[in-house]
Amino acid sequence: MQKITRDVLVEKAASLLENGTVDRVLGWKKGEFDYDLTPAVFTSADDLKDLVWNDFCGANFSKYLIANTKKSASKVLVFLKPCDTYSFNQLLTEHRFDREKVYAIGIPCEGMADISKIKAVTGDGISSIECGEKINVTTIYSDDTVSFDLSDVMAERCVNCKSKKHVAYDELIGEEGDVIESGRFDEVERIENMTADERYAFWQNELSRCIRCNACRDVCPACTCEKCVFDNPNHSLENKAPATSFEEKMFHIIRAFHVAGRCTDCGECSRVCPQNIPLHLLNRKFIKDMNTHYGEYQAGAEVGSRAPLVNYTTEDVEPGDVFEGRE
Amino acid sequence: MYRIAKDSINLLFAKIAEENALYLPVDNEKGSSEYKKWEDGTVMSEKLNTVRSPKDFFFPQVENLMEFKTEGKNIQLIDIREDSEDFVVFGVRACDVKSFEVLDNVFLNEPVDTYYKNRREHGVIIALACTRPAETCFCGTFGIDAASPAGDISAWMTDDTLYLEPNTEKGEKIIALLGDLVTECGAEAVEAQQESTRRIMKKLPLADLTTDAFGGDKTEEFFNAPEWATLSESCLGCGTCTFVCPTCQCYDIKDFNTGKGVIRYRCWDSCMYSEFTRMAHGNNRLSQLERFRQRFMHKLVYYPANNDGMFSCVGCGRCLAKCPISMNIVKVMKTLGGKNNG
Amino acid sequence: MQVNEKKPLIVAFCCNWCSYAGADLAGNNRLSYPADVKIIRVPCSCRVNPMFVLRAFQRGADGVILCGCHPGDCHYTSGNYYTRRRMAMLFSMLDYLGIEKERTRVEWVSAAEGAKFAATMNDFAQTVAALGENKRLEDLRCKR
Amino acid sequence: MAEIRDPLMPVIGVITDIRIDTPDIKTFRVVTPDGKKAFDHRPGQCAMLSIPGVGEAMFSITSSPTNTEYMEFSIKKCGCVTEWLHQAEVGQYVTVRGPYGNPFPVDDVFAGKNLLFIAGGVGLAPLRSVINYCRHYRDRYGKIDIVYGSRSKDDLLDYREIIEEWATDENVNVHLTIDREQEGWDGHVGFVPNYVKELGFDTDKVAVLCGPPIMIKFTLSGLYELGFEKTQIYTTLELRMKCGIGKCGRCNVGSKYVCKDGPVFRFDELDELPDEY
Repeated sequence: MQKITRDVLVEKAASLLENGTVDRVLGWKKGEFDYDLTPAVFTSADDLKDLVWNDFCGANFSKYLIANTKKSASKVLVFLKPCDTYSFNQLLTEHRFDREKVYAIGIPCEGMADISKIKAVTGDGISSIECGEKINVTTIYSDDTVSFDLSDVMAERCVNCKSKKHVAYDELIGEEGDVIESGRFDEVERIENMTADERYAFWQNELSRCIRCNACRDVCPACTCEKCVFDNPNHSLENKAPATSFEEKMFHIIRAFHVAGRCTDCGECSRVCPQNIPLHLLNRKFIKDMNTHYGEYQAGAEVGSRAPLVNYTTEDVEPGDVFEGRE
Repeated sequence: MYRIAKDSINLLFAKIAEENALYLPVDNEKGSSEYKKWEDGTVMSEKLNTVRSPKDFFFPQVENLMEFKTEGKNIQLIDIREDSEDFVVFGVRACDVKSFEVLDNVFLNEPVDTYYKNRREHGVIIALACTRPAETCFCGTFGIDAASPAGDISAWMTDDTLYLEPNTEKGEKIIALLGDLVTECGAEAVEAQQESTRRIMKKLPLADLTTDAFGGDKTEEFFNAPEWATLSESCLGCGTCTFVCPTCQCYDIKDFNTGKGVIRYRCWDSCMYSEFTRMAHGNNRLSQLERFRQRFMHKLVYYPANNDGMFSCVGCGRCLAKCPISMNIVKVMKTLGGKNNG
Repeated sequence: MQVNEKKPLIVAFCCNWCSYAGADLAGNNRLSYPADVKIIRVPCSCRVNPMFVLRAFQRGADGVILCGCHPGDCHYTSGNYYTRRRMAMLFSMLDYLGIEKERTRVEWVSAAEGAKFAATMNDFAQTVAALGENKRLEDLRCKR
Repeated sequence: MAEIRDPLMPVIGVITDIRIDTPDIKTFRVVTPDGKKAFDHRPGQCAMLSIPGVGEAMFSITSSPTNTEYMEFSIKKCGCVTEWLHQAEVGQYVTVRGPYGNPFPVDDVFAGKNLLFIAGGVGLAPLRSVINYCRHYRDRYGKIDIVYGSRSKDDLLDYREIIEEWATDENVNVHLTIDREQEGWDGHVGFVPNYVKELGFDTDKVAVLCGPPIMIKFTLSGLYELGFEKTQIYTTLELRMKCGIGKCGRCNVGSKYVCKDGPVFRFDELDELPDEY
């Protein structure tokens, strides 16, 4: 369960709205069911009745700050989970919004639940979900309540959480955590250790499901180009559909490359993918490679850091040598 | 009505596959299902529905229309249309069957889209009744009975038996093809299942949602509604809803230069995309609010205006399950139309 | 187009200042390298966007090689250092996706190294020929 | 299969003449390779022109339907396809499909009426086919007034035709104007909307408007001042189009598809559409 309660956030937001510090609050708004929360802007204490903080608050608000700081006359209140703070810093590094127009509150996060993992056990037809000590789920098909520990149904990206530490905030609610040894590269290594044929088959299978909805790109806090190269009709690369298996691959390779060194590994891309393609494994591959060859680097750990791909040393590894020790 | 024992269903599939390409929902390792071509050993999914709708069968995401060869100033046009294979789609749910009707109204209206028509003529739909609808289901809102799907053949699966009821000539043909595999029977078991499903449908969280507030004459009422601003506020502008939607039919026509010629193809497009309406001279829908509004106004107002009140939504619930920010037509209907009354 | 006994098609991106001049020198010295190496001159090896490499494969290349000035000798001071990082990452990613790592290469060739240019191309062409046709990054539409 | 023509399937056309009208507008004459007109059309209808590999775009057919030999398109250079066309030469093949959209109601509503055509810049292109149609069937219509304005005298489309043919016609009055004073121009100077008000037309007419949105907006209010009703005024719209047959969804405004239900609209019809065009 989450260590702080919704009421703490609402109280905080209400008082900041009340005293005029902020005029917009970014928060998760309750949906039709208990798990489909929508990122929303709250502008009054009355609105805040719909603000939710539970085990389904996955959405990262950092990217919304770009638009919202422009709309705000004073400041925007944003609640940031530890992983969100990295995106926040990265966007600041890229001068994407005005820090002065943000009031950032760091909130601890115990990881978020993945509804599909719950449904894999309970089946469809969920009628209620209560997030407390346990996650209690009822369905229209049974009178029994099924209880889960958060850890049993945790989203994949949270299982490999890299940090419980907030790297940016104006105010912190709850206790500060630490950067943790997450084993987040284990899966990357597993794929690396496959044979080339297996790797090809693996990715072919995954990427062939892509429907080119662009959700991964549009949710990504690193993808903030005003005009994406894949949307530019004057660019011969504009493609709206994965017409061939080549285009599936090209889109995802190039997207991962464009955010390489800037991706904070927040995992939003995989969370939103309607086809459950593990897109974070592409980003993590770049992160792992850059860590190995150019030294440990965590995008967004601090504002203003220089990403590996816009940097060099005269002693860098030769492109032909990155495969060393591999089949 | 005809019946076949459930454990003989593979014989039925094999028989159909003798003369048709047979497609049916199959589980993938990600825990969801997708339509795949049946071959010996393929196991049908038990999932409620596929992530991708079956609209692909008639209106595929990418479809080559024609080819051009150019030489100097000359252009040669090559018609690459071919007769579609005969195919059968098994296990289409009632909502998706209805979606074909929505698409028909677009593509089969004059001037007829021959690419679509060709596939439609060669495709046979075997619809499967639902027994365990999900919380995201609201087909009832659009007058669809999940327990009694349309299609060329309606099918019901009970614990041990598959029941088939042909509705069209195409359906009869399939039944004839099945021959001795199926036996005629009464409808008691089906009726019992239908009753149970309908009871469940009433218990669904969205069972009370109605379309009363919407229709072809509501442009003025809703177009300038202030609610669009809050509803569209966090929309990412991605195309997930459009692409998983069984009724969304917007498309783009593009040219691909292969180096040896030009392929003109069409692919799905989304009104949610920023350059959807962009012209050399400007763009008439510049903000996400306008694009978001267009999608829902089209489904709830414009489409009904052109199609005798039929809505361009079938309540399949895919957008509810897949939208990255969980914004969807149900939230739009409830916000604009009042809490219960969509 | 002849499909049978297809020779590998190789795209070589050569920087204007060193490697293109190196290719020139190879020609002047009558050093032979396969005719199926198609040279694309770029102002600097760092002009090569990862998309160039992918597009070359899409359009039918079986191997893509980048040639630039030796590290330290870049006409623009540091361009090839960036290339080195970018291509290292890109090639590693292609390998991760199961695309044969031998199909991509970076080689530093100076204007004086005509012999090295020819040798590199011969060796690369041989390596790629051994792999056969590029199947894993092909676009079927371009192959008909 | 092959015997039914798909509406998306174009026919091949060839450019037989290119007239340079203004610095950024050229008029292209298109016929089929065997020298025939590709298809018949009605005044105000459009066609899709394309260069494979470059793109396809919708243009109004500027030649009159009474011209049975060829079609003409006046095209302003402003995007990919148009730029490509502008550098094309005579003999270039293109593809063309159509005709699309509803024409102006020349045979019923317009019949027997006095007509007022108001155009700005390249906005004359779609009106040219109607004007020439009405000139051809001169006896079916009353008096024709044409108000046409442009940035400068060099930007006046079809200038030669206007001066030599239209202006010399009996019962046709041509009123030209340019935005700014210019050497060698002794005609009217000023924006179209003001000129229309100055000319002060009687309301016994049907008015047809086409031009940039800002011109339309002010000319409309000028016409209202003169006592015109919305039901007397027609215009033709332009939106992004791909299919031309009301299916691809791009030009959808309200329940209308501009390519199929338009591009010709009467202003009272436009009022019923959401303000998104």
